[in-house]
Amino acid sequence: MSEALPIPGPSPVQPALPLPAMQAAGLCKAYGPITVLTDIALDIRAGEVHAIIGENGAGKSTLMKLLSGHVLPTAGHLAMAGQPVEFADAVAAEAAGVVLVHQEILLAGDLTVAENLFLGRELTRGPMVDDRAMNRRAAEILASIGAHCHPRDPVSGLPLAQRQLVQIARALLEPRKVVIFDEPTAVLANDEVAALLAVVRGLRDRGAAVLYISHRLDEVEALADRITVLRDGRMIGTWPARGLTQRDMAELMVGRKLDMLYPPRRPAASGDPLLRVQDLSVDHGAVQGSFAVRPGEVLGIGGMIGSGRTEMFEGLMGLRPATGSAVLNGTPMVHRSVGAWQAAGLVYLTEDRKGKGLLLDEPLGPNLTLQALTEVHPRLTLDRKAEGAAVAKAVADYDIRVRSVHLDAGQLSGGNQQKLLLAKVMLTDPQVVIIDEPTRGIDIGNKNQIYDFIDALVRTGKACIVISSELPELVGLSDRVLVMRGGRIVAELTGDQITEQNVVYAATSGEGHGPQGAQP
Amino acid sequence: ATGVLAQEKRVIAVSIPAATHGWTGGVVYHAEQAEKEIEAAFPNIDVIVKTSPSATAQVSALEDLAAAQTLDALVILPFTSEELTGPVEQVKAAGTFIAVVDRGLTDPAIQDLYVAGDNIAVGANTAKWLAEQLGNEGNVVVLRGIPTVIDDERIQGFTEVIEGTNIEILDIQYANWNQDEAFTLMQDYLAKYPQIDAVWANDDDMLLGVLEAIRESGRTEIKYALGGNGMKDVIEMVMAGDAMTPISTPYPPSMIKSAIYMVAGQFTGQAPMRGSFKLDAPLITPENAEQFYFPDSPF
Amino acid sequence: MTAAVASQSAGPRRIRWADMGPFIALAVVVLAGVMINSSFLSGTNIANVVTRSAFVAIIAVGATFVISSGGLDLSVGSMMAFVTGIMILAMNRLEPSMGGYAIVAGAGIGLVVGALCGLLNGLIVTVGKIEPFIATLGTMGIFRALITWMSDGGSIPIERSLREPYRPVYFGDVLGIPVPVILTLVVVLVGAFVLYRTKYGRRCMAAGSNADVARFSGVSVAKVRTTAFVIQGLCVAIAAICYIPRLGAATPTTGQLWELQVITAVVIGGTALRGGKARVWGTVAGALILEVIANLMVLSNMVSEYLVAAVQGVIIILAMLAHRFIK
Amino acid sequence: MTAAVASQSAGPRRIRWADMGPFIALAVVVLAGVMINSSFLSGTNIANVVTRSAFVAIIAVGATFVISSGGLDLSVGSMMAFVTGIMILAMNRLEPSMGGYAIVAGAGIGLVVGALCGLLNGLIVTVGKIEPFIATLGTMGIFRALITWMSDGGSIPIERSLREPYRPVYFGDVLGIPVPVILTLVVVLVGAFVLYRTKYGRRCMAAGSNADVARFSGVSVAKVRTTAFVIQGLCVAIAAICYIPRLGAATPTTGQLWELQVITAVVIGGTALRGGKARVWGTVAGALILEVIANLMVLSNMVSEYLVAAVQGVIIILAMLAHRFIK
Ligand SMILES: Nc1ncnc2c1ncn2[C@@H]1O[C@H](COP(=O)(O)OP(=O)(O)OP(=O)(O)O)[C@@H](O)[C@H]1O
Ligand SMILES: Nc1ncnc2c1ncn2[C@@H]1O[C@H](COP(=O)(O)OP(=O)(O)OP(=O)(O)O)[C@@H](O)[C@H]1O
Ligand SMILES: [Mg+2]
Ligand SMILES: [Mg+2]
Repeated sequence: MSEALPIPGPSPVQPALPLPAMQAAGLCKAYGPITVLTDIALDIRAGEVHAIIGENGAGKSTLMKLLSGHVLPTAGHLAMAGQPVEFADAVAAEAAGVVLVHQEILLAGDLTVAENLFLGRELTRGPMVDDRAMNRRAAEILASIGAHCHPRDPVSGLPLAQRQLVQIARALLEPRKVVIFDEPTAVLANDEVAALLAVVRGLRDRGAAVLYISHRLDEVEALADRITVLRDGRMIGTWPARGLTQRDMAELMVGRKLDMLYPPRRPAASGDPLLRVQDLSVDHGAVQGSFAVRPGEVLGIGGMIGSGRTEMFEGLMGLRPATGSAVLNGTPMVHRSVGAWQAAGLVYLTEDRKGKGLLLDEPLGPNLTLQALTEVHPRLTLDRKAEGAAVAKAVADYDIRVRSVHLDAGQLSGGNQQKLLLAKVMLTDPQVVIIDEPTRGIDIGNKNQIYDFIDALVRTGKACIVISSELPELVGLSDRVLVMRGGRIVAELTGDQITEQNVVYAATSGEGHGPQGAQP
Repeated sequence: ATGVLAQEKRVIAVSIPAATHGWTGGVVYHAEQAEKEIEAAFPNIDVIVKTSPSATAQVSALEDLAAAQTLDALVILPFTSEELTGPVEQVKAAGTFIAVVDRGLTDPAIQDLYVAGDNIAVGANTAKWLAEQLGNEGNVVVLRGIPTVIDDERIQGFTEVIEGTNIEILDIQYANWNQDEAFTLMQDYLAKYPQIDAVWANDDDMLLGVLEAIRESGRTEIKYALGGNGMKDVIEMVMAGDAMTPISTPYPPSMIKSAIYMVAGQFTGQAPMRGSFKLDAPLITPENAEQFYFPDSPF
Repeated sequence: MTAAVASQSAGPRRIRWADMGPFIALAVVVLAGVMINSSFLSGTNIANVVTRSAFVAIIAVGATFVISSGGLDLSVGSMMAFVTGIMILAMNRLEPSMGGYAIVAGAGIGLVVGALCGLLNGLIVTVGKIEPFIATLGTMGIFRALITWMSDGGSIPIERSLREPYRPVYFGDVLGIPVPVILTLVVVLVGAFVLYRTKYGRRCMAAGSNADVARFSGVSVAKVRTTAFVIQGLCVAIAAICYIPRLGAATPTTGQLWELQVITAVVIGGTALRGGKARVWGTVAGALILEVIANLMVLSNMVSEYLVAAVQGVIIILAMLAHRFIK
Repeated sequence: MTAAVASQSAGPRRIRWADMGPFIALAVVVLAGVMINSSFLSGTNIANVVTRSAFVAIIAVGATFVISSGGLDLSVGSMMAFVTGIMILAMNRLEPSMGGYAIVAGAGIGLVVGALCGLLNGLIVTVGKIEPFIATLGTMGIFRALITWMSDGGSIPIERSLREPYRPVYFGDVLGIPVPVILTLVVVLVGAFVLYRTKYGRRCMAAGSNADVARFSGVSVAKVRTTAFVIQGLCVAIAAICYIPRLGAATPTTGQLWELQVITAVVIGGTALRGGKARVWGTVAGALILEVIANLMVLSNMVSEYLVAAVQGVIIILAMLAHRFIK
């Protein structure tokens, strides 16, 4: 890793004059023999957005957990406003004014939104909890960050994005000195992202110190005052943001030059559709969705959060009550279950990797092969060797960064979990893949790889449906885009019509370009 | 009410413990037999048999029976004396004829008819016979049932007699009137004590488990293994002159049937039978075993 | 923006049909009762059934706390016997010096002992970090053994002189409402208040729903759960207080298998065994359902006495299935 | 790239100390036994204890499946009694025509009935979507009532002529190893094989660990759980097969409270009640621990007979605490 950095200009900056809001020196973290972070020094200033970037598994989340008391360091010191501090737990850190918005969602599903927001600091009137006041406060704060859920909604029924917003609202309920966001926008779509960025700027302007982790480098460019780069658990350096382009950041993270992000355009797909879906309606989700996808095609699905995309495809898979018909490869699918679809050559990759994708307390092997058990283990007994080989291949193919293959899936970094999930679904060798948010939480270097992967897949005559809230991804990857709004497919974009503007326009106003109706 | 006389229907309620082990199973069997026979013979008598798994449930059952109809008579085998005294008194207050079986209530004035078993005698008679056979010397182990009054009284009767001899009671443990637990417990007794002269199991259900454990161990020094209650299988052994189990003590579950018949008598024209009838607990020996043998009873 | 409009209009608390399940099931069982036996609806019978269900209902309110906070208590039946035993011993001992007041003093002692028993359970579960199922199975054995030992395998009756003054606590009524029913109502109201209207209740749900989240939010999960066990102990003691005048004695079989009835009542009532949800009123409906079923078993003559337990099992399963279909 | 290298070199599976907990606890209990009473270590006593634990161990292997797949079965004790009753009735009926082969035929019938009972439980839980605790509490009542009814509250003894040929299944031995112990070993080996070495075992863990993940991965959670209940039923039938020759009868008390012993054995063995993890060998250690403790209670002279249950409760809690400290 000692090759010269490709950036000539700025060198690491010196600490500034006023006392930093928070300071870390010599922070190290190891889990048993596995060293995750080595010798991190950081100063976090009030009134500044400090971005932390790095590849998947670089140690960003771990560093944030150290700063906010969720995890105790094996060595090193923390100081706030020059005074040394030691946080026994997250509660102590919050009391000191440091709060972390987790990468993974941590809410009590049985409680309502407002109950979650005020958990541990309920407002009371006499001996009673003051639900009316809490609901009012909650509604205010939710509105201020652009969340559309109701304070009395039970959290378990909310879509992932809304849950993330609730979590953010929770952190902002009280004034804080240091607010840490760990990939807050990974599950958000464009307009929510914009609202969130405004919130972050507001926090900064009111004098808070903000730490911000994201793999969306455009956000980092738009927000950050300073940028710290981590690689393999070490600090590469801290730079003022002004001098860095997105390309510079990416190269600092990865330590090498990056090639073009999106694969070249493919020739227009022809031939009979591989999958044809007719009048698919799903409870609380889609209304009469009809679409088809051809061999060699990437079909993008766009829409705002809550537009029912996830619901529609979960309904298609038989994971939710749904009506409608589907034909795969010329065979009508009467009984729709994940198993039946998989046998017929179609798989779905969930957007909720923690809740529905991975067994967090199982190691890589069982997770990887769970969906393709019969493929990997054709005989009666488990074939450990084949499983080991599959793990090794997945680790190589998808560049899963694990310091030991015996770790449980829950101990992988967020991005590496996503890669594992992708590898798991691909192991079944499907004809048609539906991927809900394919690169959620994946670093810029690896996104590339995943796009190439999808490209290579469809070039062999298979098909891929990509649901994505990341517009550039949707535009760069798709041969055709369907846009959903309020549970309906409201527009179909092809060829030159596929632009970010058109997708946003269709998703919000419903006046899509191109022919009305979604029939190809 | 087809062609029957305009005569009033008489209701006899029977409240007994649920069939949780051999003896109570026998009680339920005999109660249901009595119900069938009496109802067939006397169309104007309605016998209602209700079982209860606990004292609380039995009190509830009494309330329910009394609330649902006018009871002309109640035949009850109470779970415990203290707990059922009050509730039975309330039933009596409505003018119901009360017959109590086995365990007496704490206030005997409530009982119009009392068919008493004598649990103390069960223990005492067995102990006397055993002491005699052992010549007042030796080591005995005892298995007791479920912690209830019956069990307590039997153990009391037994130990009081044994205390007057040189026999040593090596151990007393609960086996919950359960064959299986008795088998296990006996195995452990055998492992623990190298010299056992006799075993008393307080109930024939448990005795069967004990005998199996002894047979399996191959131990020969045990002279007697005794039970109680007069279970069918054990009486067969007595009749056959079994060396290890030459006696049993009757504690016939059929006492419930007798009581029901005695109560039913007053509704068939006879004068009501009142007073106390104490069932003795004479030893069942090969000579008299025939009288205690009911091949059709499940117990 | 459509989404926003839709969710905004969701407005105030919706009526949840699913929550009505236990009450509908209760109505169905009662209806069945009416059809089976006309005397089911007689005033005395209804009063008896409702009064009787007080014990299980009161204990089950405590169990609602324990279960919703993520615990489970199998020891309540034995604890009930143990507390009853201690109370009777205390009352008998105090009677010569205090007369009728011995009852009040004994009840006070019972509450303290109940709370301590609950505390013991709570500490084993939270400090000892032992699966509640096993921990309370252990204490179930302990309490049961203690009452057996205290009674020498027999029974502990209350003094005769205390019976009369104590009687009204079970058999009395206020304005026609039986005292145990009033007691149950008070316990349920207090329970519902604590669960739904206080900070502690909130934290109970949070601890049961997701202990990690509760911990991050500064909720001491151990404290919350321990308190729930103490509340359970208090409820057991309250049930014991109104149980004594009914049967007048404690025996080694007192309260046997009540734990199963209590848990069944709670679950039939709609509280999930995995924690995070509490339905106190449902719990009461659950207790009533169980008691009505038992009552019907006595009132009807259709089933062999040997099969009563089977029919009860079938009815409970059917009642739960009815739930599902309503949902 | 360092990461990739490191992962390759991490080497084989680690020895997990935590997993040794049950075996250490067993060793401690055995050691205590040796100190308490010298006859504890006698060949007969050890053989008795180990042989006796076979029933609970075999049933508990089935329970390991059910619990690890996210279920719970409270009906095993009653099911055992019911299956025993059916088998004896079948054997007695077949004996006149088949002679000794009636035993084999009866055993076959027992296995089928056991599997069907398990299937019933499984369907109520998965298709009826009823909390396993309640569903199996219901079937527990049903099975218990059925055996009581079949036996008229008395007992169902096996024909005398079948006793002798059947005896060796409990009392016999092969090369000095009692037959029930061999049977247990076979069941455990097969259980461990299925749980750890087959696809079904993987699906079981997935269903217990996170049912949603399993569903999204194409695992039919309902099918997996139902199968686990059927396996439990088969294990109960196997236990019944080697139980009959021991006492030669089925009674309404057969298998009473075994469900609690079985669950305790599973949990002491290290399987979590919330599902997702299975420790078959630990389960066997758990069953042995329970049986040794019961044995020690009789062998030692230290505790009053009334307090045996209390001491057992305390020891179980202590054993679980020991676990914690080892971890
Ligand atoms: N409990 C644990 N035991 C062992 N290793 C762990 C544990 N938790 C995290 N790790 C390892 O620490 C490393 C850093 O993880 P971290 O979550 O901090 O990465 P990250 O930079 O946030 O990545 P991403 O962008 O994918 O979220 C990973 O390799 C991960 O496997
Ligand atoms: N159980 C439910 N009950 C009622 N409404 C629901 C339920 N589940 C989801 N919804 C609603 O369905 C709509 C679509 O949900 P969702 O946000 O997952 O769609 P999406 O387009 O896939 O968005 P995302 O970008 O998060 O994937 C939302 O309005 C959501 O509130
Ligand atoms: Mg991370
Ligand atoms: Mg979605």
